[in-house]
Amino acid sequence: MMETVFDQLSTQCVAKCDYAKTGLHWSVFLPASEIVRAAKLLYKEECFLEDITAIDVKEGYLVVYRFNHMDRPCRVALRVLVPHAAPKLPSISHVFHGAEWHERETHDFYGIEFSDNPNLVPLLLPADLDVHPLQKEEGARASLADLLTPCEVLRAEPGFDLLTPKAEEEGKKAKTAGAEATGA
Amino acid sequence: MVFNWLHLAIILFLIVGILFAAGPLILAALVSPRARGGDIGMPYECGMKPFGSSWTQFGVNYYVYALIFLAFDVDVLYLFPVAVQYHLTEGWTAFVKVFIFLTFLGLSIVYFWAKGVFTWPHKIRL
Amino acid sequence: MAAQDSAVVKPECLTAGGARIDPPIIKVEAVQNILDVCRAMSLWPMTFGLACCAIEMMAVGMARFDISRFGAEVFRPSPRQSDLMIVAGTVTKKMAPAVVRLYEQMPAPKYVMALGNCAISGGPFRFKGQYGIVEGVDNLIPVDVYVPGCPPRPEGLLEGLFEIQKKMTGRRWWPNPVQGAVK
Amino acid sequence: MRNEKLDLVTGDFYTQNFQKGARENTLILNLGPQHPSTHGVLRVLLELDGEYVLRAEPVLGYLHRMHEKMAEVKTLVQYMPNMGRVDYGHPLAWNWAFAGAAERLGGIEVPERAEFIRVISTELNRITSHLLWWGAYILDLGAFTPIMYAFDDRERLLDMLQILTGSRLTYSSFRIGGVCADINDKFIELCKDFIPYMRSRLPMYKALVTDNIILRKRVEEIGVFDQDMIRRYGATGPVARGSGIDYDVRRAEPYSVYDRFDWQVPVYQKGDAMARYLVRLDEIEQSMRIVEQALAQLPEGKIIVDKAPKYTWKAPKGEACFPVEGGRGLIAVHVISDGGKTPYKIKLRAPGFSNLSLFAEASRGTLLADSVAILGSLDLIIPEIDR
Repeated sequence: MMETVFDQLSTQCVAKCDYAKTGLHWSVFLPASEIVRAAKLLYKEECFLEDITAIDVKEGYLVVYRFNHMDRPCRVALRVLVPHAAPKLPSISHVFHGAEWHERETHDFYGIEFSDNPNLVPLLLPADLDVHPLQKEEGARASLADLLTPCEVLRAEPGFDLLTPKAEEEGKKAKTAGAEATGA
Repeated sequence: MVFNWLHLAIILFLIVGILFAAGPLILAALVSPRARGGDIGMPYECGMKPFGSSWTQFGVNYYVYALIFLAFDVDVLYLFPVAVQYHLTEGWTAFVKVFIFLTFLGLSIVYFWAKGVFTWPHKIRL
Repeated sequence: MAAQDSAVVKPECLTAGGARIDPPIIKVEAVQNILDVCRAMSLWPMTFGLACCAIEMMAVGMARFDISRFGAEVFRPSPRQSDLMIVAGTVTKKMAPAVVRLYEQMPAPKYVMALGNCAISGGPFRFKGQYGIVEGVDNLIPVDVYVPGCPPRPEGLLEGLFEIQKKMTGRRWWPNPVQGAVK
Repeated sequence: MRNEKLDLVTGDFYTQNFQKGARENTLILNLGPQHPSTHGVLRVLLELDGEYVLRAEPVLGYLHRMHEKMAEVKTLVQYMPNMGRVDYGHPLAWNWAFAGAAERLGGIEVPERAEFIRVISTELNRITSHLLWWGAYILDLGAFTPIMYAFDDRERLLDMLQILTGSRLTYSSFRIGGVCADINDKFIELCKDFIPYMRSRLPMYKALVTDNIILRKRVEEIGVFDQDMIRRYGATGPVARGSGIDYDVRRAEPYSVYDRFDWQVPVYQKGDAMARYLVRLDEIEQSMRIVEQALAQLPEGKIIVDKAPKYTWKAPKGEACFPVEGGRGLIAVHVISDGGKTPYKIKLRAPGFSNLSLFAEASRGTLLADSVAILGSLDLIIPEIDR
């Protein structure tokens, strides 16, 4: 059921997570331009948006959209990487109207711009506070591969190396993306 | 005009009435401390600064409601003397007269009912 | 006459908003004492529940802890008709101007009870790099009684009420549950 | 006489931002932070045409207590008290979500007896949350007596929960790997008295309030949400179950020992405020059934895993999310850890946030009194919305 949705999208990487360890069923990496189409497809699948959040990592802001289904519970985490320099994403609030607040909250905490969000004024912070509190300093940012629990990658674009642990950490297994893709 | 005890009683009654009403107010003004300055003059709106003024145009329903109340209030005013003298009348004439008087007021109710003044829908289409 | 005692609080300005309280025109000691007792026995608190302490404040108003035994069960929603402001919860920076405005809109004589650690000093939400709350409501308005706890038990709030009555009239009117005698 | 002082443009940033889309000759009013019917500091900006609400925009943040920023400063074990203060209506559900996420991350197995104690205390806490909502909601609609009854029962529940958790309101009695206090005979005895007593009270509530014609007139056909609207806004819990969506996390993604009990999920189809009201009252009955069965099947054993994580416990790398059915809907705590002393990020998914987001669309064109009835039927706890 969810596979058909992912097939219609040009995803960067589709991974099936172990629910017992992470609580997620799917973890899908998408380019920024694909998110609105994904939202429309998931809306047709009668999913609902649980929440939108962002993680501040070395490579940029990883914006995580979590969808779930009410009759057949299947938690999908759509992840979109946005560079630190220009954190900009199209808004999905005209598909899922509940997303307007989630996006405004993420904008409050991380300063990520959601274009054509109907009312992008601070939601939780005072109107005159222009600091984004949850942004991390340069040194404190970890790389993405350390943060996410490794899950079984079904399909990955050849150039996609976010999930592979960086070679420079010596104790790391230097698994390359190529080996995974052929293994799946 | 001879001034007798009745007039004195009326004047006394008047003064005590005024004192009874205004007394606590004056006493409170004299004895209690007074808060000054800050936003004490600003109209209270849940702790926020009010916006614009409430002198805006309202729906006509509210005005018509007041109008109907006024009509029936005055109507009751006229019915008081009727109620007092009604037992002295004989025959049906008094009854018919009062009945005619009331039907005209009833007509106003029917008119406003037709105009939809009494219908307050839970949800209006915007 | 706690928050209004010019000796206690500097008279020229009580809050950042420039509000102040002028002493009464007739200042006869005996009359003021009698009025203080009347005011102490009928304090009307303003429903100003911000966070978790508001639920304990509601519990005090209900049957089991029953604040109406002490004359204070009329919780008025509007500041115009209340004379005790119970700040029950965390005052955030976004809410601070509203707290000051509500205090200024209360008629004199008015009293403030800071209920719970958040109102006293920011409580559990005071940490290095916090950007959102006012650490202690006494930075904004003059506070008469501090009731510690997170949230304080309803008995704590009642003790705070007795403290305010003691501050107004000079003595405690209710038996102390521990010693039993009236100190 | 017109009050010239007010004609100048006043109001704060949000009022002026809200006023841009306003029509001619409408009144802009604050159902503000300090208002008896907003249960805390929720501010709703209303554009009124006489009695009718043309547009409503809730303004949040008046109780934003930086829970997610604190997560980066405190270690995982230190963060539990925050969970008691995120939602003081049903804090044990939040304790469970956070403890569950940490256990999933650390791969910690919780002993049987601890699971049962968790079920019993959370279900009792759900009853206190619904009683608090029920009393406050009827207070919003104008009746003062029911909240006296509701708090009367709630005090009995708080005495019982005080034995298990040690406090009255902001519980943080769960530990990563178990629970902090064991069930003793006094608790069982109080529980055995409470359940028949509460079962005798529910028919009285039904006669006193639910069948009361005034309440029915105020609450029926008001704030009808269809299923599509529920999905578009992500509303869950009694708000969704009032509109015919049979979604309860205890049944959809069964966690802990919930699959061993036999209970129903109350669902109503009409979707108006009355349906949500009835769902919550029925849930009080269902929670009592669960507590009864859990007490009957309570196994012996430890109440916390040995070598439970202490203050300096470092969670292994990775992320974990644990959904729980709170009093207001789907609660999910999402812990992301980079192996350090403090977690990298914790995301709290609050049901009240999504439930409130549909208020703007639900209250368009309704009477002011009905919009307050809709707001109350969503069962809002403000610190959970502002986090």
